[in-house]
Amino acid sequence: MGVKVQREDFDVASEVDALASGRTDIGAIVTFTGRVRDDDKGRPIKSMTLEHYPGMTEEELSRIEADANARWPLQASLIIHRTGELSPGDNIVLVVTASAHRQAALEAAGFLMDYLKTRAPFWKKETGPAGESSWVEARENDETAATRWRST
Amino acid sequence: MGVKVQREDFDVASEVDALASGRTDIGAIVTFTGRVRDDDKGRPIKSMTLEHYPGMTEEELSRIEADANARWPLQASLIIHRTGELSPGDNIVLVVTASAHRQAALEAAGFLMDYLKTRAPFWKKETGPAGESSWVEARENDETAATRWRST
Amino acid sequence: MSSAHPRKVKLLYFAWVREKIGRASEEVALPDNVATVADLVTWLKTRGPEFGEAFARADVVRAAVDKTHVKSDARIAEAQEIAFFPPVTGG
Amino acid sequence: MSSAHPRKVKLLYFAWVREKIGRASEEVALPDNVATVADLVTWLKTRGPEFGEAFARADVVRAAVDKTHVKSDARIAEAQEIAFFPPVTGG
Repeated sequence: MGVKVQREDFDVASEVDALASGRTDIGAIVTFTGRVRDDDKGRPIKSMTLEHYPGMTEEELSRIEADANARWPLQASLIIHRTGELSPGDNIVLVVTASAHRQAALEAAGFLMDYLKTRAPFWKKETGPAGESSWVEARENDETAATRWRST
Repeated sequence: MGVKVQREDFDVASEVDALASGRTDIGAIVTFTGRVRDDDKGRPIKSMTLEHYPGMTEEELSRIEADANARWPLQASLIIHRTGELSPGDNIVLVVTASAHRQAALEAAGFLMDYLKTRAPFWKKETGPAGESSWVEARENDETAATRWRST
Repeated sequence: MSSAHPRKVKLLYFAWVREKIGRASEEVALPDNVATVADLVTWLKTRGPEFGEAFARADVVRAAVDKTHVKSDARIAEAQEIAFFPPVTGG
Repeated sequence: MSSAHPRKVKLLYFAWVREKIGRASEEVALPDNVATVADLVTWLKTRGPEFGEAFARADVVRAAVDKTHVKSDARIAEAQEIAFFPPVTGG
């Protein structure tokens, strides 16, 4: 289990190795990598800046991760979220879940992403090719996605 | 899109790089890695042998992959399944999905695994520490998991 | 159809079906009265006790005709290759 | 509670809330009649037009008390740090 908030890029392979290498009790490993796209609903994106709430971010990510570990039998889990200025193609977020069985790993990864999108204090600002920038609006979809875990 | 059936191990990082590197239209990449565990419901496992149906395996995996691509807008997808004798901790299967949005990538990865588990012609034989071996029985759960995609 | 031109078909067996039958594949000439996969199983069981054992739980054994999953009422028609195997357990 | 001991609290602003208010943080002495987060917003809006603009859509702005998400009826009590921000958009 672990949570990291960092400006630097991450390497998915070495993160997975660090938590699963040499272990023979893990049957399923899921990684979710979120990346900056070059457009947002048709609007071209030159760069994206991620602001966050230092201190609360780490606490909230730890709460979300603990929540996932309480709901599913996970052998390992990891959340890494980047901050600062990023370009299209750059990594933003990594979620890794490992379990004995595939459904736990897949569901926990979906849960972590849904909760991360609706509870972790990050804000994205997009800058277009002419330098104009705007804050990304929260998607209704993300709230809906997160609510599906409440009744389970 | 791609399907590989091979004895050799795979490297998740280089497979993901091959399909996503340099692309700025991908917002979400999901990898699912299935590995050999050292026990199956309390029975210790020394090795696992994967038999398959050459020819049909590739066709079926391609059908499953085409099915996922028809259901979700995927920018890229990949299935690699190993055959032959494997040891605990070894990789068995890799599924990679890439999409503009996270839900498509996550759902498609779950779908691919569910269908792979119930349709791809692979059979696992487990060998215990004393050399005794037995064919793994299909899990009722896997059939149930696959049926959930039929109504959607 | 005339039995002067018996249909030849390749049979493949996998996993414990292969082990019980004792071979991985064979080519057989199908009798005229074998129209469906279920007919084929019925006929195979007359060929020896190893088939009786392999198909003892006939509802468990799955079939593919020309590399496509089928149910037991599927017609064989001009199939080249028919495979029998337990429920799959890959992934 | 006596106003001889005004409660000091650190306020933090993020994203467009920060931009509209024109600063990232400040320390304020809370009036006695500020009991909840909603009370705090009402009071902040009396401090200048920048707060009026930041909280124009008060139902959109979210709050955290001591690094925990809260609703606007949450009591402030002995909070050290209260943050205001738009709905989060990470991930």
